[in-house]
Amino acid sequence: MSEATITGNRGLQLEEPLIFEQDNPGAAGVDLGDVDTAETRLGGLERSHPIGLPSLSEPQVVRHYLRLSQKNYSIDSGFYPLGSCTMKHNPRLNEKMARLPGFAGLHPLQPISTVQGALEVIDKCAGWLRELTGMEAIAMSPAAGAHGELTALMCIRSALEDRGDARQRILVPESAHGTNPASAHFCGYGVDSIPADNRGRVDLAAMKEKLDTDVAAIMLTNPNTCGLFENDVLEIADAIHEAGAFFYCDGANFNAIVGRVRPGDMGIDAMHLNLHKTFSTPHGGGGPGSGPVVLSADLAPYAPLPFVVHGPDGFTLVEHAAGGGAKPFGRVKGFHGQFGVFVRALAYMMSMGADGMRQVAEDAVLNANYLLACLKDSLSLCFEGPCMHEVLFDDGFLKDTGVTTLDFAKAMIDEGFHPMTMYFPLVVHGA
Amino acid sequence: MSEATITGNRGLQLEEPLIFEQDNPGAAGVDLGDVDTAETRLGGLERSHPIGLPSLSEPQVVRHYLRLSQKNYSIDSGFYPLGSCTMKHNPRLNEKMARLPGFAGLHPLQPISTVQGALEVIDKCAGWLRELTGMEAIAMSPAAGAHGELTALMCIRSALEDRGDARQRILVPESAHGTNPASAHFCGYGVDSIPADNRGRVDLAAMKEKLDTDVAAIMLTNPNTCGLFENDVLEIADAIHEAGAFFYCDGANFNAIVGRVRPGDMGIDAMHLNLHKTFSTPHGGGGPGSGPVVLSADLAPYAPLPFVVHGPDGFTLVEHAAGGGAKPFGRVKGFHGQFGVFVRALAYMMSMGADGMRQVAEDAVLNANYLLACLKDSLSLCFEGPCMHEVLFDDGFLKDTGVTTLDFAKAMIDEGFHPMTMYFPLVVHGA
Amino acid sequence: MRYLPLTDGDRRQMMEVIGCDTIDDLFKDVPEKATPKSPINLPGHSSEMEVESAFNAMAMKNLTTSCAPSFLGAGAYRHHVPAAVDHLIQRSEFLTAYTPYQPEISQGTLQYLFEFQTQVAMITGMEAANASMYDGATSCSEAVLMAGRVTRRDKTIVSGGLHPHYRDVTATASRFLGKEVLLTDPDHNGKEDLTGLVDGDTSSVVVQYPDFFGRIRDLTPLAKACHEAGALLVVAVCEPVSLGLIKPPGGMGADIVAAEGQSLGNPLSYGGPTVGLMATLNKFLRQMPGRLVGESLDTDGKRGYVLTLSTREQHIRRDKATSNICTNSGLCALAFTIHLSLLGEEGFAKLARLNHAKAVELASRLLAIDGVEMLNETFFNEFTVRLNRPAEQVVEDLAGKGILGGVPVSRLYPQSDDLDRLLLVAATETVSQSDMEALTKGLEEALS
Amino acid sequence: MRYLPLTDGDRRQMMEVIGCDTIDDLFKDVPEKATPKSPINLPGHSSEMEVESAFNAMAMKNLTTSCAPSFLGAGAYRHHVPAAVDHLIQRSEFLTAYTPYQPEISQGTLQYLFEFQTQVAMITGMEAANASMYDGATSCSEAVLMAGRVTRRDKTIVSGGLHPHYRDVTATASRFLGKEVLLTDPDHNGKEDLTGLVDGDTSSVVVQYPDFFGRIRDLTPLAKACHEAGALLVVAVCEPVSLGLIKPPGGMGADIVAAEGQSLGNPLSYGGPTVGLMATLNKFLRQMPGRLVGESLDTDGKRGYVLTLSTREQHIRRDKATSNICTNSGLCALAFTIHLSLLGEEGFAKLARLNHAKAVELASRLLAIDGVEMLNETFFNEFTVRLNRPAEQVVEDLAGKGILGGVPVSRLYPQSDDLDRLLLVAATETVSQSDMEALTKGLEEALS
Ligand SMILES: Cc1ncc(COP(=O)(O)O)c(C=O)c1O
Ligand SMILES: Cc1ncc(COP(=O)(O)O)c(C=O)c1O
Repeated sequence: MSEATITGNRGLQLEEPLIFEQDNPGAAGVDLGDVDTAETRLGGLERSHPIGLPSLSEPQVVRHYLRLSQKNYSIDSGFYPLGSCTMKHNPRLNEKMARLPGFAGLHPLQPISTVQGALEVIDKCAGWLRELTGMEAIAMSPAAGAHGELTALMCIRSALEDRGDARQRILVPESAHGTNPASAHFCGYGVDSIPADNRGRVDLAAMKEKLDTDVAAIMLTNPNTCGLFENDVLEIADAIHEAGAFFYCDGANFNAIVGRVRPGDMGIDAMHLNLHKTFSTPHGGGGPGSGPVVLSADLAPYAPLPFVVHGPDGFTLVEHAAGGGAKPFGRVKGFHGQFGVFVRALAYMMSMGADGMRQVAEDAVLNANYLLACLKDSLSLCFEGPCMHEVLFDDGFLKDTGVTTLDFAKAMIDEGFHPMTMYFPLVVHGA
Repeated sequence: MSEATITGNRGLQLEEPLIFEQDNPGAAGVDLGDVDTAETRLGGLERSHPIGLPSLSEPQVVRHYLRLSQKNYSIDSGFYPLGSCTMKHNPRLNEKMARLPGFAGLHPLQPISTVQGALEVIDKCAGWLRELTGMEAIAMSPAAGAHGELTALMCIRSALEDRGDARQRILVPESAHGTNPASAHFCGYGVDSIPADNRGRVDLAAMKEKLDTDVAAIMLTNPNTCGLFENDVLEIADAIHEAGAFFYCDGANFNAIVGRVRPGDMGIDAMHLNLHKTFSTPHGGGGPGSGPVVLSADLAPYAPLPFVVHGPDGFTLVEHAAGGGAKPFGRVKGFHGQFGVFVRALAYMMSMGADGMRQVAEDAVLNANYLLACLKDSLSLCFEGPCMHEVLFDDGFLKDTGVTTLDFAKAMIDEGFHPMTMYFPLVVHGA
Repeated sequence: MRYLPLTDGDRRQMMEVIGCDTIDDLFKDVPEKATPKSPINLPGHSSEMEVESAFNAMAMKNLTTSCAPSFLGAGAYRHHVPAAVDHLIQRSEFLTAYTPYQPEISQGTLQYLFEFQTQVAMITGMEAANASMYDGATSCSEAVLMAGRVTRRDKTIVSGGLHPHYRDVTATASRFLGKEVLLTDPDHNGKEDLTGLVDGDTSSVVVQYPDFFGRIRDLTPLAKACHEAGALLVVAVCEPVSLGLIKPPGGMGADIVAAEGQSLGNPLSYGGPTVGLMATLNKFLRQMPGRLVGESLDTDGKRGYVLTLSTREQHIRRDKATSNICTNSGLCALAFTIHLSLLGEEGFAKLARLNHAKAVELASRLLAIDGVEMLNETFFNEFTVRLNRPAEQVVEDLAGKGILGGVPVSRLYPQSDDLDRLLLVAATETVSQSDMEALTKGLEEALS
Repeated sequence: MRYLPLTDGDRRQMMEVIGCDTIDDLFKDVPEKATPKSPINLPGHSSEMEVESAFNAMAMKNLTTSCAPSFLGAGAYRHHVPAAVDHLIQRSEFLTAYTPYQPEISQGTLQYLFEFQTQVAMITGMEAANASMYDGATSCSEAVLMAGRVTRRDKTIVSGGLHPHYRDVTATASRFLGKEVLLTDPDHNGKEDLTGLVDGDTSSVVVQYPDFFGRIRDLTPLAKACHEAGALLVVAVCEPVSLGLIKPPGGMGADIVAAEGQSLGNPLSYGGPTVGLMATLNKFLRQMPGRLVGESLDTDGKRGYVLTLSTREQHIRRDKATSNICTNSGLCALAFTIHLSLLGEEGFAKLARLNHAKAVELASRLLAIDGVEMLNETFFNEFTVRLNRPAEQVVEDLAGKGILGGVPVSRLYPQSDDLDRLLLVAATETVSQSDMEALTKGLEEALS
């Protein structure tokens, strides 16, 4: 099995050069007739040089991308024991629904009278998410989790500025995902890191110490990236609110509590949701995602444009600052958000129902604790359980074996698994 | 790379047990509510024992079949240097068209007024095939090539019996595909084998020797399974017709001449077409196919039911012996043939057009002759070229090397190719 | 042209290597006289967009069951197929694979066919099944020929409750082989008793279960009569979903089951392609037509799947083969298998119960209409009613209102006055309450 | 529930291993007070069939460009996407793959992203491109921030020919960072000259090409002015198909190109998800946001692809990163790449010519109508006309006739009397002769 072959292939494992290396000028994967361009209106700006794009027939292109796909692992191939990034089943029903011509063929600027069904989808999806989180309002347009974080902070900043409160800092736990401090920075804030305690939670005392009137918000991930529920969450919320700051929650791990615990009951003011995690839309090798932000009543007026409202004549899309109570801080994305992702997420929520969503959380937590129980004697557990959606081990068990965490990851690949998350969170040894 | 792993997996190469071995009673891949079956009308014949079907959730089923798929080679993976079975690009457009709700959702027994578009597809597809073959009529219902052979022979037998001519034998060249003699047998005929000459063609003299008034037909494959055009085809046709017999042609290799040569110009009375070969519909790992039979004017009246006719009020489907000139010999399949395959084949023909179909033949023949030129010094060529759609080598070049044809095939697999056809045709050494 | 990888430059270069001047040189074996004088009278190539719009236009001319209330059955049934099925069967490695003659690189196809065979044997209650036939009708016809090989007898008795297409296909195939086929009269009254007809010359008796008119009958007495006379009982099944609820033919003494598999995993697609199922007892396996996949071990002792008992088949045995079948319905078999795997034990039973419940409800609604009379005492998801007007006209009236109201028996038995007021009505899980209301209302209007 | 592999039996067994009695034990860290008192007020789970019919019903309430004559553009364009594209991007190994952090088992994603980057750089005429942004508007906004990092200046001048959404997104993002943004007036008359505004504080100038109103302008003078002042020229492109026919921004001195990629490979999908393109010069690479795939060699000397220059990114650099972007638009980028690969050099150029020819034809048809006045001298596949009535009402009238007649400029610039009779009209290759006739007729009626 290990001798080299002439082609480099080995049975079903096929080599594949770059598409640029397969250029065959004169071939084409589309048929477009010759075009009469006697009259042009280009102002003399015709392209003068060839671009250099490779030319291939349809079967060649199909084969190329098929072969590339075969070099990927995926959720349909097997298990991803990842922390933080919820990788779950991506139902095919969702894909089918998103491709209905009545959705996929809609232009974002059609007259509102011609897109009532689309606005209904957005409104329904928003309604489910609000109810599941127990929150007042939702901004649907952010394109991914990080984008949602930024949007949430922009709401917070707008609310603070609206009351003339120019706070400059955000508290971010050490164990936070990298997007948290980055989003804080891109909202114009300074980042203040807060340490974890020896239980893998935010060090409450340390946090209180940093909390002053210059703090605009805390960005807490709950369940956190150590896989633990921040059981001081209510104390944290109280302290934050007392200091006049806002409580932002990173909802990337919402899967562990969806249907069982509502952010609205934990004193949270804003939280982003990754529809491409908890709500089953495909990760797609890195997107597209969708990161709606749920908001408390205090922050709701500042939500960005556009948003859907339900009037007597059906749905309307508010695309411009309209007066009334709304004080939208602006716009974070072209058009109206990741509509195709909303369709998928709504199809998932309707399929699972309230009972199914709750079962999702319970099963995820059960699975993680089961792994904890099965592996705790072989690997080195970082924190006592119960854990939530994930369980964290460090590399203690590899000490003096000459085997590194990376070796361990490669062995997992050999065994047909995607490796665990390794570079993160920064609070444990071996990451 | 060659050490065993614990799971049996190796990176992206994943083991997969039978679905029956993954049974998890209580799981289900569908959600169907509980059903009120207070009232039943089953006459006391309720099933009393469980069936024993395995129970799995949707993600488990998806993963199972995904993993199985990864153990297959396919035309989208690479090249099939097969003789006889034309494996060509299967355009995705065809799949999309066949799945339009206006086609995929049609019941075969809807009122004719509600399926005019479907009958138009059948009629158009039939029209293209008749024009490409230059033949009078076509029977669309056979489900595959072998089924088409049998249908053609049934037409021939019916025509002969109609004129009171109870012939009993069919001439079949040695090199013929196995379905030919089998079809002859299932039409109630005896099979008389005719040898090839040293040019790889039917031995004309030997054929004439066997030709008498007991011969109902010859089943000639042209281009034949040695990859050669039967250049005596007109003499063969004349001799056959002179003897009062019919000339059936196996059209499995039509790809080599489509758009350039018409069976109708070669004295052929009946020929089947494999839509899953020449006409680009997927092989599907062994079906479904479609094997329409084109017929000469003499045989046309005997074509089986049903068939489409175009009247003043649109299309009609003749499903029962109707009088007039038609003397259908019966029915060979439930309903109206492989409609979904017709959609695909028509989409292909319309895409390629008359010019494209001709180019298909020319490119296929060019490719085969190019391989002949490149390989003739390395392998042992059976017959001088030019060849048609395929080129035949025997195992002479392996003599005294200790390497068998099978070894050679396995080496091709290692190099990422599907092996050539090996077991067939029986006229060469090494098959 | 988008499907062709060669360019004119490639072609010129290749001709140089070959040593020919024009492409015509390569066609020199084609006799002059056989070369067409006039060019082929067909349009030139088209873009994808053009082809798509032509097909969209044709598709729009049809009234599809995807949008209309539909009660059509008679051998083809609309069921809800989970989206995962169609996705998986479209994977290139399944869709565009060749026949699995090369097991090293066809384990995907071979394993699913093995699973398919096992599932078919399970639901029919038989010991073994093949890797598929073209459809139910051809499977039935092949079963009769197979019975002839097993019994070495030539006479077949075909029930009047068998689907007319199955009857025609079976009779046609047998006729060309000089076999005797006794076609009994359409059994719309459910009075048929074939036990008395079975004799020492009888090779097989063919019945449908549930029958064409929807009835479910205990086949045990007939099986007993067959076996006592040395004949085989062939049972045709048009609606495999029924087997989730009623006794399997195997449990009542069937020797061969020939079934249509469309209901599971496959769209109606105007009647084809679908998948024929064939199951039998181990002792008859060597006379079975079609491909068969078996489990085996490779040289490393690893389990694998291969085509087996190929000496039955045409590519080895030629005119001595058990059938001429080659290409069959692999991909439709895959759809069947995936759908059944998604259903699982409980889902399959539930689906069947749901179908039955819908039909029971529909029956009680229709019987409340003046001019509708029920013929069946028993049924699964389809039954026959007698109307006060010719059924074909009623169905046309309903079609005019966008309702696909059932199959008039006269569509399949056209020349019989007895039958022309009979309507076959089916209700699957896809029928909604509002569909039933639409039909009820439509029928009331059409019959009053 | 069909998506959940665990059964109640599994759950009980697992709890035993864990040593807990109820699932609530595992949630004991959730404070009592944070546990909802009332159950969540949402329906229970639904079958696939139920969900499907709910969505079908919603989809049917929309008038889709798939069925209606459509002339909508303004940053989103309907193009014909070959069927192969959607098939390939739905392959599980692409669709359901994770972010390619693990190169050993992500070579498929990494190689296509590498190809994507290369293609984007090629068509824009730039030296390098990243692995995608969310969309054109966010890409534009990020480009401005990137320019700020490169130039260490804070002022941005935004053209009145830039898409209003791009303007809003850019201004919003900059505002929170305390950067100055000069938004010039809507440039519907095409009179704008920004060269005079560029000064020593200017970080970047942002223009669109072709601009929001459809005009194509030579950007060389503006680039020169920028470079002389030490500023960067950011060029936004909303319709990448135009780049098959007109000079690339790179050829005219652009420093950063921020584009919308939807036109290639991606459906309109009511505006999202799409794919943002970002291309720049090698010297600015370390300030670029987003992922970047590079070519590398493995220990055996075999070529492979890996995420590179990650020290720009949030997961390494946290608050010092060049952007907070993480998940981007991988799969839409794949669709873009496959579509462009199918087109190839010649196909891409032809597609662009075809678009232009359609727009030229449409323009001449519309100008023949009383009450229509053309604003553009130049355009690619979209132009602006002034009507004799408010465009929004005209578009409503047309929609009533099933025609999607264009985008009223007032939809994006609502409070301006100047603009309310302006209509943006686009014609792509999907527009047929009969579509044009429908629009012409509809407009004649609406304007008379
Ligand atoms: C904890 C956490 N927060 C935020 C994010 C960012 O989400 P996205 O990648 O959708 O921008 C992720 C995922 O990558 C995450 O795991
Ligand atoms: C020469 C020839 N004839 C007939 C057939 C039979 O066609 P089918 O497999 O469609 O029944 C084949 C293909 O298998 C063939 O190659």
